Amino acid sequence: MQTKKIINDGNRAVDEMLEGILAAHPAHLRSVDGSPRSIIARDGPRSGKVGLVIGGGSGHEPTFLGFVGKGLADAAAIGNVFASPPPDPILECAKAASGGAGVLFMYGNYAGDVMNFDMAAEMAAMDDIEVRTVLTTDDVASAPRDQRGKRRGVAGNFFIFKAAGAACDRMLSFDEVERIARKANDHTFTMGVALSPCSLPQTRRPNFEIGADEMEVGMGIHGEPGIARGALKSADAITDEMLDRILPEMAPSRGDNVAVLVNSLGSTPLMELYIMNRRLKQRLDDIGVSVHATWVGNYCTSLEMAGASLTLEHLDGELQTMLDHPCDCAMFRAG
Amino acid sequence: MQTKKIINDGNRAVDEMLEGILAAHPAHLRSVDGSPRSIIARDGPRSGKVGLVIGGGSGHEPTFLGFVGKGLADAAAIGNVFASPPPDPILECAKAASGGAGVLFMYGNYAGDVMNFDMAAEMAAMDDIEVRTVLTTDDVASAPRDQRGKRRGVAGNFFIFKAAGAACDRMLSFDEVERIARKANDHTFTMGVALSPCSLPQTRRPNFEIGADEMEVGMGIHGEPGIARGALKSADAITDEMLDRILPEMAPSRGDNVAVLVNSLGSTPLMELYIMNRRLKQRLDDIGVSVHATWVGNYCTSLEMAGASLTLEHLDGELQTMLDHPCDCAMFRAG
Amino acid sequence: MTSIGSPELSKMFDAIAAAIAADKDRLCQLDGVIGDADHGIAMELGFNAARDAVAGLDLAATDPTALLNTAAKSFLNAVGASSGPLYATAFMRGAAAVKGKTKLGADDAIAMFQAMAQGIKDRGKAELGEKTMVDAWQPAAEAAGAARAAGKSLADSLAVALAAAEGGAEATKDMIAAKGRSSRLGERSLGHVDPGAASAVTVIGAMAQSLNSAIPGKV
Amino acid sequence: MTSIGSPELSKMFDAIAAAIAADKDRLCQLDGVIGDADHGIAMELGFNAARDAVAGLDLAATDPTALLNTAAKSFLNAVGASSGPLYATAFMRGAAAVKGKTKLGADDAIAMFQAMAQGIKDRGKAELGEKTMVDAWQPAAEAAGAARAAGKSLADSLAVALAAAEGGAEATKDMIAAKGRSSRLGERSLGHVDPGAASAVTVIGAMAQSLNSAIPGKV
Ligand SMILES: Nc1ncnc2c1ncn2[C@@H]1O[C@H](COP(=O)(O)OP(=O)(O)O)[C@@H](O)[C@H]1O
Ligand SMILES: Nc1ncnc2c1ncn2[C@@H]1O[C@H](COP(=O)(O)OP(=O)(O)O)[C@@H](O)[C@H]1O
Ligand SMILES: [Mg+2]
Ligand SMILES: [Mg+2]
Ligand SMILES: [Mg+2]
Ligand SMILES: [Mg+2]
Repeated sequence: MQTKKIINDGNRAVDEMLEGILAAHPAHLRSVDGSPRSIIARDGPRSGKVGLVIGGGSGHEPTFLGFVGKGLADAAAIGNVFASPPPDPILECAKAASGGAGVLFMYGNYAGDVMNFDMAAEMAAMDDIEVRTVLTTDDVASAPRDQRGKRRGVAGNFFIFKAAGAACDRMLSFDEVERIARKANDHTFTMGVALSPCSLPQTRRPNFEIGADEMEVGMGIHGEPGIARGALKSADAITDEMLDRILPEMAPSRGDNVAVLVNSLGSTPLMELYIMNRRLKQRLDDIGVSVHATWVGNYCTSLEMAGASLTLEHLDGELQTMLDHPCDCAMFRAG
Repeated sequence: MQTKKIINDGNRAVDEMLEGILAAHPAHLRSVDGSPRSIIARDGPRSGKVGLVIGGGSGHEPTFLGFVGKGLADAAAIGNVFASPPPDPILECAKAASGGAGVLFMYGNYAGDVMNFDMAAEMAAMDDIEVRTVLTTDDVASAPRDQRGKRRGVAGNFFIFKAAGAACDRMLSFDEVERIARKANDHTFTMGVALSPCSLPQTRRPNFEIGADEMEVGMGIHGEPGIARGALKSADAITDEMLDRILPEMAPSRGDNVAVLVNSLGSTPLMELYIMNRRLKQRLDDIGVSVHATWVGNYCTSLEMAGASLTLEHLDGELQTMLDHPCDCAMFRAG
Repeated sequence: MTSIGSPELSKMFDAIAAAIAADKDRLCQLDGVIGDADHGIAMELGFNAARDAVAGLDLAATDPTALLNTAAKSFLNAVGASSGPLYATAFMRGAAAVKGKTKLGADDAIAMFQAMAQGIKDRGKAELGEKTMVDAWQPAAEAAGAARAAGKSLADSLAVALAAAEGGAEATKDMIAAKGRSSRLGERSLGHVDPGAASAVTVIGAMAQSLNSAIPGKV
Repeated sequence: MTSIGSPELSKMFDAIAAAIAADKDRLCQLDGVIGDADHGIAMELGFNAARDAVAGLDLAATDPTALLNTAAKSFLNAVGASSGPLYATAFMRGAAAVKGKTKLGADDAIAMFQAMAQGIKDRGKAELGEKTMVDAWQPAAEAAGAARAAGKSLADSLAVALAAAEGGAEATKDMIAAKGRSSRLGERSLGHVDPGAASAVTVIGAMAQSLNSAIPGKV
């Protein structure tokens, strides 16, 4: 029995999606001529500005495409569902994003992405484009604290890309952009739970099995198993479980500011996300931490997976400035 | 077996959601003192401006709350899941939204909403607030063309509320606001399909049954059956089926402008919506109709229902001006 | 006990709330077929709120009219939806029908019952045959009135009312909905009982049983 | 036929693509347990693309190196993911290992095979025991080299390579993943075969069969 999807040919789903995206957002996005999987901001790249190229597998929309635009990323390279793009479209993004001041590659820390982006970086170097890379590693559930560098990049991408994109837009130097991108990553912590699987357009089969009363704690955004399978709990208990991992690591002091992202993995509705946000706010109030800004919704999804993640970005003055810096993307606007 | 949800007590879900919403969006929204189900824009109501009050059952988020803000609705009255709010919170919204120039009630055409809003309107009249009502009736699948007034209001709410909100924000007279609201409704056409049910937080049971390879054509946004049950088709065939109902009624001429909303009923991901938008754009290109603006995403949902709707607003100069008028809501910004 | 005062009405609300709670799942299921699957929830919320509000009153100092108005208001505020205005109007009309009385006799109870049905009809602007709760309430009220006019006891009058409600609810199966959420289904509403008519039978049954024990026998 | 030219390599890609297509569902299922359920899709896409690109070449005018580079490039561009760079690098290294030749003998085929394994290892920076396709490819390459050095025919050398790959893939069950997507699972990756190691067995099996029919018997 196949899962239900509104698609045509599963193998064409990504390309047809991109056609639909370009048709919907002609003022914001276009593809590189001859490279339909390289999507660039109409008002992004410019001379003297560090270029920001993001990317990764499809199926996480609005990540990555939704974050291409003025003040955020200049270009996104788009892979198959849950698969890194190959080097060629990444290279095309790098060329399109390059303003002569260097190009920063940012993407989630996955083996496939690292191999493909690194190959693209080598190719870009041959074209005299200096590329540096900052991997996002915000998923606290994916490796112990002392192995932060091994962690996956998940919904926190949003805050981390935003900080880097703002730094680029403010015409900061390559060193400064890189420093701010790394700092944003270090200050950003995510944890998620999944309640039900998604299915790939090509297979249309649930990509993992989970009991009718179970949840997967620490689930990755590609349906990779997390750290534990357990009984489904209440919204408050789930939120607490996430915060009890995030807060000790983040270690905010009374009076500190954070930014919050309550993210749906796909089919979990706003009602549930806001119920989680209620608990989150109670917990932060309890420890005297202020919420500078909150985003709630579908920001980094796994197709139609049910589940949610919480992300906190621990702000300082600089990160707050970057967060508040305006951006104008096809699927996201701020500032 | 219960459906999976991230909630606490099902009976408290709406109130806890509202707490989470107010916690997330303190700069945009607040509730009326003593009436937690009456949510008003911090920067909305003002003297001499026609007040716009919208509302309806919960479970459709970001409808209705997400459309409260400067340039759109002044207040929203919030009911239980899939249930009209009672008159009291509607009345409180009317009072809060009133700037002395009249208050317009706008909501989807459902028996329950009509009874409750009408009772509230009578009560408001006793408080010397002049109330008029414009029902949204954009769901082409819910009644024949010659009985437009019997149709349901669904995702097209978004365009219709937006037009009315812009008219209010531009300080037009009550007559003008009402005229524009009615015109926007007359010019807006929606049709949806559902692939799988949602479940209410209190029952946690699928609210209807549907075969593994079936779709419900013309499904309402509360899981009400539509016009036909059929085999699940391809994205292109589904899009065509919708357009083949909408376009003959809308009857656009070559060179006309439309606004497009491709809406997820809940768990249908952006990938599928954009694949539909691709086909939609092809069809409009074929008949020489231009797309002035496109929104794609979760705008009017039925909790976690799978499915999607297409809405077209047939623009003229005036409606286009209203659509382009800026608005700033907690969950939506434009212009 | 041969009359109905506020304590008896309070017990009536207990009885309705209990009956509806027991019926909740069936009502949601019926509503799932031709509506939005929440009718049992709305009815339970409403009658729980009514029961609790009434239980909070000083019954010695509250006359039936005030009690019924309290029930109406609390039902409405807990529910909204369609059932809210319909049942709130029913109880407000019932309240008006017994205005000034502290104790209701059999005739008063029948008058209250008929006013409730009329209230539902007025609020919903529904006619017989439109597949709504009116199809249970109106025949029930007519049957109760006719039986009482023919000299039947309260118990017997309410018994025929219940039977009429049952018949009316059953008859909704063969109707095409013309009011309410399911009116958009056209022919697809055929073959299914209207949830509001089904719950009306439950409400009327609980009312009958409760009022009969307040005014038992052949009065 | 006692040597392998471009036409034989083209047939080899047909054979791999067919074998992988038949294995796709199993590979997705294996990947679903400890990864993201797409490995069968990636492998099928990649080898279909490689097969089609190679089929589009003028084989008379294309030497094995050019053919393998074409396969590498088309695999990579169709796939990305982890498998893309890994198999693309494998074929590019294989291409480099047979540079300048138009016909490959048994020794060349073994050299190509070993270069492929080394390419995967270099690209993925994975060591034996980290629960990746290296755990199938490296033992296979070592076994093939040793067998050939010991004077075995191409067919026999590739047969021991396949057996070694099978053993290596089976052994991944008892490993905790240290590279790739499943490396975040820790102990939960135990007990499951690595999908990339499983597909390596399929690829190696198809290569062996296809090359054996190009250089059959005891050469
Ligand atoms: N206009 C009306 N007049 C009388 N009864 C109505 C009317 N509209 C709806 N109803 C009744 O209300 C019932 C549905 O109630 P409920 O499920 O609580 O509300 P909603 O339809 O708002 O979800 C229907 O089954 C029908 O009996
Ligand atoms: N660093 C690596 N070195 C060697 N093989 C690897 C490495 N990372 C992943 N793999 C292999 O890739 C396989 C997964 O491939 P695939 O599913 O196509 O890519 P992805 O993990 O990007 O979805 C794993 O089973 C493993 O064998
Ligand atoms: Mg993958
Ligand atoms: Mg309802
Ligand atoms: Mg209902
Ligand atoms: Mg995989």
